[in-house]
Amino acid sequence: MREITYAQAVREALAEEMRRDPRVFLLGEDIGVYGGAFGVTLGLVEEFGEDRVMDTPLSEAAIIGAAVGAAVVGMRPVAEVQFSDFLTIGADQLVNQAAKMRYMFGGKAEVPMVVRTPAGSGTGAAAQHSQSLETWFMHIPGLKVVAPATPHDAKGLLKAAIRDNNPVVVFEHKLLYKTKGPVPEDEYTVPIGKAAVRREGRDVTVVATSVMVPRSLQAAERLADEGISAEVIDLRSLRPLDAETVIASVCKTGRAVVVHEANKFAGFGGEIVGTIVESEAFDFLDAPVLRLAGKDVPIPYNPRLEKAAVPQEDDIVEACRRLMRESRRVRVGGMA
Amino acid sequence: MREITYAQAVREALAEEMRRDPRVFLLGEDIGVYGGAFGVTLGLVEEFGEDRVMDTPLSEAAIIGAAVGAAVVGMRPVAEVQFSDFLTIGADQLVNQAAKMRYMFGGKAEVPMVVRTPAGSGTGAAAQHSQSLETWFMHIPGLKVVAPATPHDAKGLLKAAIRDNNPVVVFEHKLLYKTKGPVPEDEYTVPIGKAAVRREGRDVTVVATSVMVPRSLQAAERLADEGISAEVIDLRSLRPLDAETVIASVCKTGRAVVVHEANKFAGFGGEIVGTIVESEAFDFLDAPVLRLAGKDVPIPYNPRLEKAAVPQEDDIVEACRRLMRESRRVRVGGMA
Amino acid sequence: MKEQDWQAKARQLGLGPERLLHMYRQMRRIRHFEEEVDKLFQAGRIWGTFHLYIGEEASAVGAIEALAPDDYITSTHRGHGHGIAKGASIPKMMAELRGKETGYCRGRGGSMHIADVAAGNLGANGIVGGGIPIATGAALACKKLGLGRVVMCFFGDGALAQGSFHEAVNFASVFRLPVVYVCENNQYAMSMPVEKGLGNPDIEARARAYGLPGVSVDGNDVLAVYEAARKAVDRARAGEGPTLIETRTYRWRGHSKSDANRYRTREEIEEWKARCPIRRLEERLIAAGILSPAEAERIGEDIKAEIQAAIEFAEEQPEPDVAQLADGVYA
Amino acid sequence: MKEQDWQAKARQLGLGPERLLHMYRQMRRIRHFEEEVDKLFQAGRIWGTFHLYIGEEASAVGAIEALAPDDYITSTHRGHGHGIAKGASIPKMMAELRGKETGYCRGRGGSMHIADVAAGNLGANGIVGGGIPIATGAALACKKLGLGRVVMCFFGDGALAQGSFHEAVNFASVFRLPVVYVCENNQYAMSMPVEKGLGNPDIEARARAYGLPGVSVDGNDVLAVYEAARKAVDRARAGEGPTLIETRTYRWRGHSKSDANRYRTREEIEEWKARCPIRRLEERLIAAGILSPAEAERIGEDIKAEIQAAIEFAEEQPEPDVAQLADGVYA
Ligand SMILES: Cc1ncc(C[n+]2csc(CCOP(=O)(O)OP(=O)(O)O)c2C)c(N)n1
Ligand SMILES: Cc1ncc(C[n+]2csc(CCOP(=O)(O)OP(=O)(O)O)c2C)c(N)n1
Ligand SMILES: [Mg+2]
Ligand SMILES: [Mg+2]
Repeated sequence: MREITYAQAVREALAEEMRRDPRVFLLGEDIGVYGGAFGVTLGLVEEFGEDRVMDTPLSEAAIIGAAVGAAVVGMRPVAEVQFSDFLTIGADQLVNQAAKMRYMFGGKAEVPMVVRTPAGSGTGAAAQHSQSLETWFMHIPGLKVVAPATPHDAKGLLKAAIRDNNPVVVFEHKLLYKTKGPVPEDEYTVPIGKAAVRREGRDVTVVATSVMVPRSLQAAERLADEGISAEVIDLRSLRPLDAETVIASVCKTGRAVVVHEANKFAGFGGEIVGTIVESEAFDFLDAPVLRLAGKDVPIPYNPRLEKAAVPQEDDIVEACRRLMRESRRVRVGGMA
Repeated sequence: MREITYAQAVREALAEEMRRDPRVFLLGEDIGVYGGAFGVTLGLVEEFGEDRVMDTPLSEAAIIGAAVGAAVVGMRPVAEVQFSDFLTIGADQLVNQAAKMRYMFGGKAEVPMVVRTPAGSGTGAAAQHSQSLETWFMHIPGLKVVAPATPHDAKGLLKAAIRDNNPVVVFEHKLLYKTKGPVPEDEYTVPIGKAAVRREGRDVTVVATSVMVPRSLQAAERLADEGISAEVIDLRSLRPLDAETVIASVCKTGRAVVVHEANKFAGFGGEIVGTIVESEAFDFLDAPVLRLAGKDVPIPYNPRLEKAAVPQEDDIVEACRRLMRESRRVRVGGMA
Repeated sequence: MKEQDWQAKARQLGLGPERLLHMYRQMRRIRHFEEEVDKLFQAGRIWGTFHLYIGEEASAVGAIEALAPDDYITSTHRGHGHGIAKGASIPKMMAELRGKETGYCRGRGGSMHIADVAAGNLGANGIVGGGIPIATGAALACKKLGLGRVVMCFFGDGALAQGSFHEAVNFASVFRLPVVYVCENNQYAMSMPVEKGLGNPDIEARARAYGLPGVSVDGNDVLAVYEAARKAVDRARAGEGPTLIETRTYRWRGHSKSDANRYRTREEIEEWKARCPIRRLEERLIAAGILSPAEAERIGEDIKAEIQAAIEFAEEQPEPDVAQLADGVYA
Repeated sequence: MKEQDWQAKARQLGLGPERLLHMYRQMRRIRHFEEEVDKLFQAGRIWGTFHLYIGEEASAVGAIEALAPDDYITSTHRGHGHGIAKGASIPKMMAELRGKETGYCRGRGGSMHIADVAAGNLGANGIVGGGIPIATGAALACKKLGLGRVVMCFFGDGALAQGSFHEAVNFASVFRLPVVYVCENNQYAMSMPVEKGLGNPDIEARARAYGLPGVSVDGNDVLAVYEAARKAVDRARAGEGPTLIETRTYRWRGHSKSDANRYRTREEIEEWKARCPIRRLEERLIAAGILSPAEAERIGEDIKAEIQAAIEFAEEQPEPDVAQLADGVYA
């Protein structure tokens, strides 16, 4: 299969959906001739024109709010927020309007809109351009949230998001834009709400998202050399969450570590731990469920500090080793 | 001891701190002659004047941002956001500015400010005036977050927050404003970061905050009649979290349920579960740690639906019963 | 204005007796609806919070009269008047306020979220200024869909201080969207007087900052409101972009259910009551021979009966089923 | 302007040869600093992102010259020039850009967060418009503390479209705060031309909407900038409230490290380069006999040496200790 980059995959998804459905259009800052801060939309304004690839004023609340209004009367806007940190500026429109409108109106409205936004650290852009705020939006009923880790999913999930009749927030990762992977030429979508088991294993389940997926796969490779067999799950969708796939895996392995870049404290890793602990997997746990997550600091500028602030391959390897070391061998579960 | 309401307690804290420290001032919408949407600041403008009890324009981003700027050059502002749902409008200033400024500046700034805001459902104000967004702000390093459940703590925590050299978000609960409780006449503060064991028990730990504390205490009363001895912990501070108190309790009881009003999915209940599971308490768990939280819906208007959307006393009773029922009696822990 | 001039103006605006009577009736329906809502609340039959539109009826009715039926509006926390003027069903509104399953929002929304997307009401809004970007986006869609529809966006004077106002109005100006912004200046945002809350309360200066025409009208004069709105709607429909209109009016009641009115005087309230928009129109219509006092009385009786029926309807409606709590979160 | 008029104006503004030379030197230091930063980046020695101020030097230097040393500024993502004009230590700036422990932010902040609160720089800011409410609050504190200090708030033309601008400027107007808003209109917000991004780019109209004086000046004319800033600072210090100043200028380089300049023409860039603010001042100073070409050359050499030394200093500085990652999150 041909290989393209994650950025190209996003671009293809946008182009294909715009060709397919005249109601789809893009709006955001510098997405036209500039091609977006990460070049993702390069070339689209040339094909689709300024009416469908709209360079907007520098106004995140208006961008998101305009998408809400356009969606509710029948268009299918795809808004870009240049860095996910700026979602804090348009948060009212996303959280109090887009997410709640349908419910507040008694189920009598649809808000089919997408907000695409680059997240994460690793580029030296420091604390206001490097956050991972997906937990915030996962916490809001009415929103869906996805975070693709591969070019394949970047395309397939975005297409699914554009066709979804609910507001969907797509967290793309800056460090992934230039990564390459196989992407079919034929039309496909990736359903929202299904995780992918990226590598099968027996001993420990690594639940990862976004850039933590390739890191976890590399860690799993190394662990295999030590005789530790790690199963790597790529959540892909954060809300709705594919709890089933996670639980089935933990029932099998008896150990789990959740790996995410978002700050640990009150981050969505807790949701995964809670989901596991509440499920039948609790009785299969040979060790505590660990959370390996961003340190509880704003993202620093210095590259060494920046790396130290979020989980790296070594940390994942070490967490899995620790889980193996600290396993409680004789744990008798079962109902009282 | 004299009893006063939660609202009076907040007012006393504000007045005492303004008398004590000329750098303290209040700003917000309708906090002057109107006395705030819940009457909390009634009478303060009469004592302190319009310069120290500032009625601002209807601009949450400017209110929070002005507090940031005033704090960094030496004042100690206490901003009121009329409903916590509107934090979504000032989120950039709180999250990208106030929380990160000190760290981004290499530890060379202080941002001693407080944002007070009423949270929670129960008043028929529907989806945009009833949220519990504390998880969002707990998730942000650089912020502290407290949520008092009693008049005593409403006063003591707010005074501690005003004296703290960091930005502190104080979530007050609308349903608590009129509740009464003992409050010393003498000067005191409640340290941020210390939970309170509100009731001792042997069988199950109920970890609660805010309005869930009185509900949990009532539930514990009923459970006692059934022979179930519930320990009720009032977290009081959400960030920093008093993990020690929670862990010690769960080590004792072997069972825990976290009760909060915030939506369950990706809510801070997961943080508590994760903290318990990661700790030595894991080995003492006789049952899964449960989360009893807001249903994953926007808060509805209809009072029956609204009640059904967040945990009530009955739900807490039932969760504790379930924990007792489903306990795994023979669970052998210990290191491998 | 002299009576003759008024009649000439109505004619010139194409408002014949029928439409004038319709506007009169709508204003009275709003007034009476709100009075009954207040009574129901006092009687403990309405829950939660609401914001009465009493005193401001000419603003909604005059402005919305300038719209075609399939045009859109966005409304505010003080939204009952806009809804009724846009043609809402009073029984469904009443049922919503009672939290009933057959209310506009199936009892999920309540006063601050009454909407009827299919009929062009994109909703009341609990967030001050929250509807302005939405109206702007709806206008963008109208333009893209080529339907020739216009969006009318209502908000209060308080919303002028919100960032959302600023961002959205600039956005609409940049793209010349078919939207009419109607700022209902009722002199206060809760307790904040307009002159204290805004560095410059002049609406024309504000409009100019965005490159828009801005006009301020007597919001208690339904004809003046209609005239300004009509011009703005025509302009929007012709593809010439947005307009900012201020309607100067006053809310007679407190900000919401609880308000001790500490920030204003009884005299001020009485002064404004003397400028009652409904009485003003009524006097005009009577002077013009379009309405007789007896007819006015009958209209009042009809409306009373209509709203009484709506109250009874709402009373009988079923509560939502708690098992359906999560209905409608996702499509 | 004729040479004589220029000299008369300088005198009238109280700018003697020493201060004019100081301003000249500051502008050249900024220019050279930025050129070296760019080279260091090209050489892979600076990481992350930054936004060069080349071409806009007269704006920061002219405006900040109007401040007293203990006045405050807030800056932007394009903040190196403001920092230097406010008296920042070049070695500490360079160390910060290299992510070193002895940099302004101990390597935690980088280009977009350089600050020196003690010296009155409340920080660059990565959020467009993010500094505007902060400056406003700082001005509120200055007023409350009665220190007679003024805050100067820099932001770009792009920030005019942000809600934070709108809310904060209205807030400052309402409370008559001692703040001077300086909008550096360099014609683009990233790729968005001012005329496309704003419904009305006229700054005076915008200021009027908030009840402020607004003035637009040639941002490449350091004297014109100083004059406007001086007046605004005096006004603020006298308790008469805020002013909005626009400095019309141009950024010569791309928006940030990577920018293919697809949104503007080479000719346009060249046209603006011909209006170089530094050369303009240099020519004036030479014509006035305040500077000789040889002295100009020597100043250039001095600055080169100074910045070279800063580069070397930064090179030798220690990296932050990873064990101290969490230092400074909380006070
Ligand atoms: C963003 C936001 N801030 C504050 C409030 C609380 N609040 C509700 S209405 C109101 C006053 C609104 O004034 P205005 O816009 O003039 O409308 P009016 O009530 O006068 O019709 C306030 C402060 C809110 N709902 N939303
Ligand atoms: C709120 C926000 N939105 C978008 C960005 C991304 N961004 C950084 S600078 C910039 C353009 C800013 O233009 P302007 O304010 O004119 O300043 P200039 O870069 O021209 O100096 C953009 C879009 C940002 N940093 N913050
Ligand atoms: Mg008002
Ligand atoms: Mg610019």
